[in-house]
Amino acid sequence: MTDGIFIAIGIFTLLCGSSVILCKSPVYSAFSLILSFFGLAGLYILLESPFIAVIQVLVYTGAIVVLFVYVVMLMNPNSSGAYRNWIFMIVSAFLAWAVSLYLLKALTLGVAPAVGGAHALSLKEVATLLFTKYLWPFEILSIFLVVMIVAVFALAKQSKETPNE
Amino acid sequence: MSNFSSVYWTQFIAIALIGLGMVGFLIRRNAIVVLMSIELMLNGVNLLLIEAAHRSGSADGTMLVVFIITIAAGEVAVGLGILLNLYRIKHSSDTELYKELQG
Amino acid sequence: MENFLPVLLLLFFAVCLCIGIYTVSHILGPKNPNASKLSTYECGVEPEGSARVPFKTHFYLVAVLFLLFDVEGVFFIPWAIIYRDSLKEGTDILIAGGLYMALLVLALSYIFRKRLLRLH
Amino acid sequence: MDQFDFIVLAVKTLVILVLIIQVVPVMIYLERKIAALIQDRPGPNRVGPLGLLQPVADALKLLMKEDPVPSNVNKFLFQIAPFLAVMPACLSLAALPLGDFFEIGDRKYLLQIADLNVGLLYIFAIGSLGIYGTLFGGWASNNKFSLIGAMRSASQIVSYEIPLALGVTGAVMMYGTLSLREMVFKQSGLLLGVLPNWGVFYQPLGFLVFFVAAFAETNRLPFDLPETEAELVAGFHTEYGSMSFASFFMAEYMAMTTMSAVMTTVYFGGWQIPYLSDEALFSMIGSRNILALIQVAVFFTKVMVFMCIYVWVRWTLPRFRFDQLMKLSWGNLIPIGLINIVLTAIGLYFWDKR
Repeated sequence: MTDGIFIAIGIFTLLCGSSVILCKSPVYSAFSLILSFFGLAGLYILLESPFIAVIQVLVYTGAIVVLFVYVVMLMNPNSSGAYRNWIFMIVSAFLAWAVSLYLLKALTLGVAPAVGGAHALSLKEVATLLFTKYLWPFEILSIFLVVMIVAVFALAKQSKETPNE
Repeated sequence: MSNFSSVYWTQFIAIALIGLGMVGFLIRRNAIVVLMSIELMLNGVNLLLIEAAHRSGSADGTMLVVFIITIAAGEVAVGLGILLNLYRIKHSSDTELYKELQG
Repeated sequence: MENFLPVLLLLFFAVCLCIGIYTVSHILGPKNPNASKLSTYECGVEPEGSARVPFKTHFYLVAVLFLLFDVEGVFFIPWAIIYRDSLKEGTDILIAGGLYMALLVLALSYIFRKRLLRLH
Repeated sequence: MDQFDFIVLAVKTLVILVLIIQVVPVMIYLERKIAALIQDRPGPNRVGPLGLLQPVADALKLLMKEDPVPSNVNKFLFQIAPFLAVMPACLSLAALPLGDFFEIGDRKYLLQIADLNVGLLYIFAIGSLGIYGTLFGGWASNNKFSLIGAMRSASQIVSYEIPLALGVTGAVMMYGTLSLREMVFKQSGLLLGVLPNWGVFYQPLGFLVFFVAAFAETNRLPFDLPETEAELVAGFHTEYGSMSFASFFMAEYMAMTTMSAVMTTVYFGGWQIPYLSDEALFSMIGSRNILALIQVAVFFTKVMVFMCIYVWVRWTLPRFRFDQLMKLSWGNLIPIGLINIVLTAIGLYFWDKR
């Protein structure tokens, strides 16, 4: 039964993902991006990591795509020429196909057998690991976020100078 | 859940997402949709990591995904900031117009 | 994974609720659109100019700062979960949290000093 | 998870969803009655005895009215926006514990839809999706004023989510878990012999931050800026007709219910009666299912107390200006939330040391 749900959510995610890149107006592609992130959160739950599913919904769908929708709404883009000319389409389709094949081969080569046996990771295990083994990346990442805030302010200040707001 | 078919199915979905992101990145003219396709690719990678973490039972994959999500948040914040300044100068978000660096 | 099955059920019932509201409202509600109903409502005045608002950096800035601080806020939750347990082993969890908090306070004070958000 | 369990689960989910949806008409009635009480006028008493059928009359009126879709809006987003607001409000009920458990035959079933060990984070994640109803509603109705209303409302909701999370982090530190069910169990017993062992007595500051942020999260007065009658007509839902307008308000009331339920569960001991432990109550009554009913009743009385406080504050406090609103969140609530985390950390350090 869970395999059926798994495949259904997978197809749903792929459909929304393709409609992100195919929709002419960016608002509809932002909307389908939200739906595809929902599908991904469902997949993470099925892969027994609910913490990541909740973080994905909270940060990705609840903050990043909100920013996308803000910018799309404030910039009211004209969705005239949405796609590049057809040569780009052919080249990119071929490139994507080649890369996917390569990835699939690389991944299947390295299919490690289920070493530790798939056991559900409790929330406390994940949290303790974050603060014991991965403590320094965690602290460096918070420095990264402060740097991002400074960068955003620098960009916003620069936009204040340019005349036509 | 870690029987044979679901391992390949997750990897197929993840790689398809990365492929979709790449196609979107190359063929779209609107800069915002280009950024969205990059997010799609990042999520494909996240899915692969979670699937590996699930299969091998260790939480390292989960940690990497948490860090990727943080960096993606920072990247979008600055990326859209740059995009807005470009929009302010060019009054359009069409990537065809951003050509000054071509020399 | 088992305990997320009810969430799927709840999602199904919520979608049924929305579709129910939509169909009942469309069946029962009369449909006689006329020009005045279909134009956008501008307190009775003729709508002029495009409906799109000239760009405001303030709204964008609030959203960006929310994104960055939301991520920092979310990182507090795992720290909070294991704080009490790992306090027994020693105070390194306290130092890690303190460092993280210091950076967050640094970011907040930077926002106030920069005065870009209308916060003063 | 055999067939019978699945049926009980489905019926339980449906019953809890309908139970929480029933709070909306009750709240419509209560809101008018309390507003009338505050403004010293009788309030609705024409329709049915004591005006009790007033919400039913409202619902029927809204169902029968026409739902026009203006011409120059993009149809799809315009019609789906109200449901984007209702969906997160419904989904966030899943983690709320209404009671302990009830028994059918010899099998025990939890009195909540799902006992998630990421319960609280799940509620915040689904709660943060409420912005899309506002954003798409405002943008799709192609009207300058509703777009500005949507922008302001979204900025307000967005900038009050951070104090919401910081406020609760103090409580999570104390309980050491995210599952709401365990939080309620940890609040049983007595504190210093006289007070019930509730979270609010350990975390007064955290509760204050969460309480204020919960008001702003659901756009309730004094944070009612987006729907100010004066400047923005009706904010982002100006263009909406009958049922879609009602869906926005249903979503708002259900978000209010969820916020009140989280406040009762985290800070006021969920379904527990203050000085009466579950075992003492069970020994008095004997049957487990009646105890379950009592627990649900206690839970809903506490939620109703918070809802009445929402209405009471709405009709007494004046409205904030937009920059005062932002200053309150970024300038006051977030620093207080951080201070609360520091105090809790130090407090727990000494509390566990002795």
